[in-house]
Amino acid sequence: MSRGIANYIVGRFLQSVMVLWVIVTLLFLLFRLAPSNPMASYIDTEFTKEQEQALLARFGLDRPLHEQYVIYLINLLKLDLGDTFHYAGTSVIDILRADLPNTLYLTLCSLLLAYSVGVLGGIAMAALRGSRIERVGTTFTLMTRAAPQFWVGMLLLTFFAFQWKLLPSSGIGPAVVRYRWETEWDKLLSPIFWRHMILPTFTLAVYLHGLPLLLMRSNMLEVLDQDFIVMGRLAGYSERRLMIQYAARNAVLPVLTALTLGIGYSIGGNVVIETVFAWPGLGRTLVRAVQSADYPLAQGAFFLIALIIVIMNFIADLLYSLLDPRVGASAQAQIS
Amino acid sequence: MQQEAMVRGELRGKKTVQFRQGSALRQLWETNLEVFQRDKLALLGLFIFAFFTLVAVFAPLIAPNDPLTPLKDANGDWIKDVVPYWMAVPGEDEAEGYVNTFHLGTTNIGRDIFSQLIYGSRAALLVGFSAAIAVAVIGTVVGLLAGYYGGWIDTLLMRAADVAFGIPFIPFIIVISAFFDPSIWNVVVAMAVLLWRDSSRVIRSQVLVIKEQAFVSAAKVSGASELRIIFVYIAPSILPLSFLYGTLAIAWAILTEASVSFLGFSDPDTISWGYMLQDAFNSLALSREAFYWIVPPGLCIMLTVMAGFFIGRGYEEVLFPRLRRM
Amino acid sequence: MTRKILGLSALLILLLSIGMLPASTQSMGGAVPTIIVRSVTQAERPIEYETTRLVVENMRELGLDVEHRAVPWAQLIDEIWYTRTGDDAWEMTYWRMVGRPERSDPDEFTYNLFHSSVRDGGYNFIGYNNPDYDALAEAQRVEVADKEARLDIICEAQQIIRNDMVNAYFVHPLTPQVINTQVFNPDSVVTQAGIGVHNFWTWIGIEPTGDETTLTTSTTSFLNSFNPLEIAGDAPSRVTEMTWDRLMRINPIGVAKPWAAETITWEDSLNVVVTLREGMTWHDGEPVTSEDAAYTFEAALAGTTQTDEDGNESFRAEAPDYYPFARNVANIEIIDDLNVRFTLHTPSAAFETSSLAKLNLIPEHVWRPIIEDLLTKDDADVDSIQEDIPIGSGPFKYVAFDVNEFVLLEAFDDHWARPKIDAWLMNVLPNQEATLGQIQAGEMNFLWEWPGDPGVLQDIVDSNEQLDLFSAISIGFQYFAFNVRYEPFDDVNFRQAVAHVIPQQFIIDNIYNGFAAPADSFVSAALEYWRQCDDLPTYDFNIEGARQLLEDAGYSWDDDGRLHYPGG
Amino acid sequence: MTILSIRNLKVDYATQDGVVQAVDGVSLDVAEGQHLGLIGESGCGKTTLLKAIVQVLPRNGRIVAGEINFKGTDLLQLSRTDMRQLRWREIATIPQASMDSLNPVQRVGKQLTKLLSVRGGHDKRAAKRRAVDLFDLVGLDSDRLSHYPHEFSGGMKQRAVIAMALALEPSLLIADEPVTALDVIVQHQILEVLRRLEEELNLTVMLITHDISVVAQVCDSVAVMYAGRIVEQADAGPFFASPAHPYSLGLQQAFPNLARPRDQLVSIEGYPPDLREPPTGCRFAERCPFVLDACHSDDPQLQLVGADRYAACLRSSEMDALRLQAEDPALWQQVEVVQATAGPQETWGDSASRAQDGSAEWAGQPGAYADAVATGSDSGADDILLELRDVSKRFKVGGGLAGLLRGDKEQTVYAVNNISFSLRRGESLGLAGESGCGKSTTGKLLVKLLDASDGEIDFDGVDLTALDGENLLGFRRRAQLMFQNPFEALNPRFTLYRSLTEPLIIHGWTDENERLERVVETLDRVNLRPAEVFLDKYPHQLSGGQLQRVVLARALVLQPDFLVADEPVSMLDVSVRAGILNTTRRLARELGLATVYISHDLSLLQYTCDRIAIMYLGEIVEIGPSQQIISNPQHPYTQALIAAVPVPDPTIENPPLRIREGVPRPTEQFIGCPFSQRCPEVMEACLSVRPPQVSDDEGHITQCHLYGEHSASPKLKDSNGTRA
Repeated sequence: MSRGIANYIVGRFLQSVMVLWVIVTLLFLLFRLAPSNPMASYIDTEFTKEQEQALLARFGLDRPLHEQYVIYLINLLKLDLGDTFHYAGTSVIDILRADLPNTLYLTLCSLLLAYSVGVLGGIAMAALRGSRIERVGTTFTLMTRAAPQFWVGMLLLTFFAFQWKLLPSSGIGPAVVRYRWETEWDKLLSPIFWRHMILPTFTLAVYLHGLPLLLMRSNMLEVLDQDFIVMGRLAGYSERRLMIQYAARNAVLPVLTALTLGIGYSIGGNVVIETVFAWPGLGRTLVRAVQSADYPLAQGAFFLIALIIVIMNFIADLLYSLLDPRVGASAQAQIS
Repeated sequence: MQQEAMVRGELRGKKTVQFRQGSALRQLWETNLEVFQRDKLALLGLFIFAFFTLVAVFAPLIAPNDPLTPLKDANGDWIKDVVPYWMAVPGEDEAEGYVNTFHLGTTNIGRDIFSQLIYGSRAALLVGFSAAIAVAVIGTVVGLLAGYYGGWIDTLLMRAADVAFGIPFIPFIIVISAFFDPSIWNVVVAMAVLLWRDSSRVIRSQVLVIKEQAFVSAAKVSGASELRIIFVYIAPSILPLSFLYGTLAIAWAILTEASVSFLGFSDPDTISWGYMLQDAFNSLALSREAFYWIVPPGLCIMLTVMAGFFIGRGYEEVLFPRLRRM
Repeated sequence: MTRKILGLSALLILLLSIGMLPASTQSMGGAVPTIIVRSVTQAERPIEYETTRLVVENMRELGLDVEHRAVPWAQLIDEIWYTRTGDDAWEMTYWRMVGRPERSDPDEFTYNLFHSSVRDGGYNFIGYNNPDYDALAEAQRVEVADKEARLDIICEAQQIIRNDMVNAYFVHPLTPQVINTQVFNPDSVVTQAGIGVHNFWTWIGIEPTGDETTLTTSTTSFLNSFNPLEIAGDAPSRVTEMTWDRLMRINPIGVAKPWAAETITWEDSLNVVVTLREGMTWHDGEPVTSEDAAYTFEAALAGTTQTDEDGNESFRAEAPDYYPFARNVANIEIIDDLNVRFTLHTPSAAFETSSLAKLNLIPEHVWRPIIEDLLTKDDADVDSIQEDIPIGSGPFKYVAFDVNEFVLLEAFDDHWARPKIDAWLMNVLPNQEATLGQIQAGEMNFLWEWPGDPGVLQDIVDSNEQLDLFSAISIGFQYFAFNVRYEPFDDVNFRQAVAHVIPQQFIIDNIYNGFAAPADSFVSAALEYWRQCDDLPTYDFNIEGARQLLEDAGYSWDDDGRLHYPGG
Repeated sequence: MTILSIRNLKVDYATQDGVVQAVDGVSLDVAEGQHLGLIGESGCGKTTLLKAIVQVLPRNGRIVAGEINFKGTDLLQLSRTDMRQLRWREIATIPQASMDSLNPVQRVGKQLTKLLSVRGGHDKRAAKRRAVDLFDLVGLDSDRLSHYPHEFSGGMKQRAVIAMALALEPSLLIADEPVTALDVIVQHQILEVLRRLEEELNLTVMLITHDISVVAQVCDSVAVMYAGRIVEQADAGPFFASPAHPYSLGLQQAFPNLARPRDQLVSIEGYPPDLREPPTGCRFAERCPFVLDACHSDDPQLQLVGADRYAACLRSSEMDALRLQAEDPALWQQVEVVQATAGPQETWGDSASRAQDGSAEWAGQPGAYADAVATGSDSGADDILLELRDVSKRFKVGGGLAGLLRGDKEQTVYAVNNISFSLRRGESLGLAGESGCGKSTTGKLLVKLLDASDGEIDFDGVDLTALDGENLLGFRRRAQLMFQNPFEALNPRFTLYRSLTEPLIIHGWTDENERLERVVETLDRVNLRPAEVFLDKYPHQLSGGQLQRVVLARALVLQPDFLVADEPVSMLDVSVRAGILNTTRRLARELGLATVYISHDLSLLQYTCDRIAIMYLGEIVEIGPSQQIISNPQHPYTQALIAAVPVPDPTIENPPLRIREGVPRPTEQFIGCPFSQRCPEVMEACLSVRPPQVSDDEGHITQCHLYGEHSASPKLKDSNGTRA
């Protein structure tokens, strides 16, 4: 049986690698075959053709496409994402390395908040099935999912930051404080950082909590219908125990998978919120890189986000196979 | 309602029988009908769509002004930053040389916000419906092919879906928008390129289930061709799923278009609600406390997206009856 | 060239074929093709976007088919700067030249914007080619001593450009700046002509009134380098000019004055001796010597000559941004510890302003090894260098720099002109709402860059006692540039007609909310001396007049109202 | 002593279409130590009764009246908590489909120990010890405690559930359909476990089932439920010997009985009444062959009709006479009209009186259909229609690019292995065996839903694998398949007319009138009358029995020569099974159809087939004339299968099985006999030499070493026990 799971994991891993390779190739083609000049950003200088040529050489853009592709792949394997056009003397990976933690903090905190609220809310909604509270609750949740994130963010900003001045409006902290944060620990130990986290985290959570809530609710309803719950009831377990320890425990498994997937997807989706709150993360960097035609940086940020998504998809699969013993077996069941 | 073919025939030369032919389309229609009969919220969603569709179609009749041209007062100056007439201080506007008839005021360069809101429904519905069609059609075809034929076709298509699952959606649209001219079609194209992944997977697994059902084998034993089996037997059963993903795609498309517009990657000559919010945000509507400018487009987005969710939920409850509220 | 021939022959064929048509159209040329007018997006610069939009509307009144194409700034640069010729060449665009201290001398604009030698890769991106003008632009450089004579030349140059209407100027913006007067003494703020209050003199002279001794400001654009040999944009320039001293600095009224140099002595029109101030040190404690001054120019001139496959030689500068400003230096001679002599190739009136007051003094002990290393590499120049701790000798020194996030500087105590504030902080804040929020909340106390609606800023200042709004007319200007290489903008009549449809006053009143002065030349009214000329031609807003102009020039309209080129 | 006493219990369900009175005035006593079997068809209220007893009714269910006394306490008066405490401590219930009643993501042992600690108050160690004991008790290896449910076979899961139910030592065990959907051998073993526990633990058991033979095997008393009422209650002996209610009579005769084969089974035609509006009179009246006018108006009460016997029938006094009449299937046939207007939810109108004799009309009017049949059978009845020679079907799984990536080795499943047999025109053959033996795959091969990997299948002299295009279409017209699950066999989106006319359209019938005529004719022949009424119905509007008739009609609409019926009645209620079988058998005979029946139920095959083939792991281990196979089985596997079939007669006790449950994986290849792993007679030769096929003159072929040259090979003792 464990061999079945091991095979499953190895297979999934190889699959993820292949998926990543295809994405990376698409990315390469997308950026290389783009209609605009990748060197567009060097202005305010009197450029000669030769200088342009030299620059192209510096970014390896003067070689034939297939050579560029090979170099690109090799560099990716070395996690070398090249130099940016706009940030003097800084490599793409340096910038992304600075951005990634911020994005992760924001993503993880908001997901944690959203999923705690969502799971509990989902249980409550399932328990209150058919009641007025449930109707109002789920409708409200649908509303939060339907409202554009940036709009919610704008409104929250208006009131909490601009009108009532309760919370800071943007960034991760004032520069005078920030420059003393030498390590991530310094940042995480600073209350100022957490104060700056509140609004964007909350805004994201408002949006994100819908999925786990609705998922948990429908899973609960499904599990509650299953025979083993009926038997649990017949066996005299209390409704509370059945609800929490039986139904919720089983129903939460897909939600955990969704959470894992959610990490990947919300990192990709945080773009908007990071822009509204000027949060120095991957998404904002991507937007600015695209706006300023800093293609190596845009490409790097996109790659990193895609990488995280693929990894998270892989982990979600793993998690699923570990949490649900039937999955490993289903790989086996295909045989018999 | 749908006109249904009747079968009429003579039976052993004695009596005439006449009865409803019955068809997959009829059943599909009934499924749709059931969705909206069962779920009042889904019906509400349908009304919202219908409402905004009417607004979009008759926008030139409803909107009092051109949404893009700044309005000018008697002196030829722009009528800028005007609050809605119901918020205005009486007499103030007349002094400036114009009559305030603006339901939602004007923007900082004198465009009529209400007219923008009306015209904005066009972009939203255009994006929404085209994305829905693209997603539903691609997802259905891919799901059908992969599920029915299996083998390498399945492997190829599902790996392609894996790739689509690995591509971050909004970043993808941003990059696409940067490379091509800003246009609402970027959103549609990006959705079509990526979002078939969800619907195709679900439809594929549904096809796998249906394909194994006895009535499909029965059709085979009767000599039905593969195309007949796919299109007469399997496709109608999965179409409600396509509708489900189609309606959800409407919601996502409208939301996504708003986000992309907000980030400034939209075509400024196409008024959309997202563009309005972007305009408002960049024109400092928050600092101007011009909530009449910020709130309505957001509400409209929310309403249409919710309409999509409501209808989607209606389909879900019919398709997956376990979710039904008792 | 081939394009032109092709275009002409195509036109010829078109004309011939039109000739076959009924007589009524015979006198008409071909319809003026669709014109694409470019600008940045609304999100980036609402003012520029709206202005372009307005002008595009008016151009349509002339019977033109005009398309407004708004793209992000970086892309616009690509489409304008790198697409000057060829089928995709741009036709007309909104453009801006920003005010910088060294632009207080008219030389840079006079020469660089219009001289035919910088047509292909330089600032003359509009492709202006006028030998008469070239002669003037060169002559004004030679008139070092005779300022009056130079003024005449500059005036004539302005006349030519205005007549030829190659750039349709419409405003010099009034840059609004807000200072928190609770933190700073408003009387200590210095206004520099054509720049405004956000200038070097304010940075070192502004007096804190209380405990807050950090000046906090922000920029909406990039803060992507901290490098004395790179001109990376407006915000980084603010940082480098404070961290690295210069031999001369442009004073508040726009004249270059000795700064790190004690004296500047012109021996003749080609030789100048620079004497350094005594006792200056680098931020790392090393003394500033004439060798550093000499090396500053050496570094700017450093580069390698390369030969391509066709045998053409080309020069690759290691500091391409500064090379043009040092290029005129033929020889550098170190006389002693404090004296250094520069010998020029040709006499230059602008040498003080655009070279001595432009180049950042860099420490030889830091930069020589770097430049020498770079010289051995084909694919890297100084732009790829970022010092861990930048070392200058300016009144502020480096504390922290987070790319595109913030720069923090502190006063350099050993500087002979130590600033009155203790620290200077610049955040990157592209979000205008956030900017407003911060200046009101006191998180920021000096708002120096405001691309948004000045009216909103004025309202906020009016309702907030702590804040004061300063505004100054800029050396910079906003204009529509025409690509004069191609039809239809190769025709001066056509350009003049377009100039007539730009509603200058309306733009000032409605779009700038009054925060702009009308512009008619590349020399700002802020530079009063260089504007002592006869009146320049005016192009009032007059659509009918514009149509008349076109009609007189032989243009005509077809039945659909579409404008056609002159026939024949 | 009475342990459970139910008095006048009434349970309602509120549904969208009205209130369903699912249990309507049931009174029932269970004495301590009694083993009561509660019999009834689906929808009769037996499961509702169970749920009412332990009060786990769904939200829309409500106990309207009555009392439930358990050991002197009225359960309906107990608080929720008290009631909850009672469950499984006092009354243990094994729910229906208990195979799925285990938490799929928890180890079985953990579920058991958890139950013991949470509900039984055992500490951890004691719980573990007790769990081991319990597993031992139900015949499960204690190693299995650490397994997940999906690693268990169906029988093992059922044992585990029984172990859990017994964990808290209840005094009453209520089991709802404990052996349904299990293979016959497993079923037998589970019943054996139950029987043993009854004795060892002196349990009081209430067993709810639709299968009277199960009751006959394990119960000492019987209650029959019909339409929410108990219609008869008696001790097992008298009940089986002389049922006292017409419904019981019908049920008893509806069951094929291996021990007492009969020509014609009784089919209780019609459907139970609509419980939203139950009839005022006797609820069985509409289906009862002995119905009197009074039955429609007077509601018979359960009354004493003999020693300890209760029945609810107005004619219970005449029962001895009626019983004799009931032996004649024709009596029941009178009501063999499947009412068109009636769905399972529709009221049963007076149209029942329009009973017609279907077969008479069929014979009397030989239309085009009969003509076609006549020409079809011109060539003589002895003709071989179908011949299989060394046919194998292998499936490859886990291969391909995806498999390679996943690291799966390609494995081969030997679904059908080297089988040969032939079928004459008009002949019927039964394929029997446990699930997974390859009988369904064989069925699919026969109608070319699958292609054979090896060997030849000749249909009327043409090899099936070579068929394509027109030829294939021709074959499709002649060979048809009838499916197990009628609810899935028809496209839910098609009207019945559409479903039935599809084959005609495919085969080029362009004239709507002709198609209609053929469809109506065919519906008529399967006793769906009046046919017109069914045409525009959708499958969900029909009952299972009606649907299966439609499925049969669809198979016959093209007038085939050959029909494969895959488990044609296993999904149907007992009372209507016989109807389908009778119709199928009759039509096959009349039309000269060669038929292959696939079933796990030997008694059914004995009833319908001329010959029977027993399959095991893809091979035919024995084939021969039905009577010979049943009465004189040669192969040890056949013997075991027959021994395991429960007989609906408590006087005949099934012999103990000497074979263990669990079929080996079909991916294994055997050098010797595939059955050697389970065979009680296994010899040395069985492990290494393929068994020979031994044949007698009547075509009775057995593939076993016991009858070949190795019959003297030494026995391997004790290698296979009876228990796992």
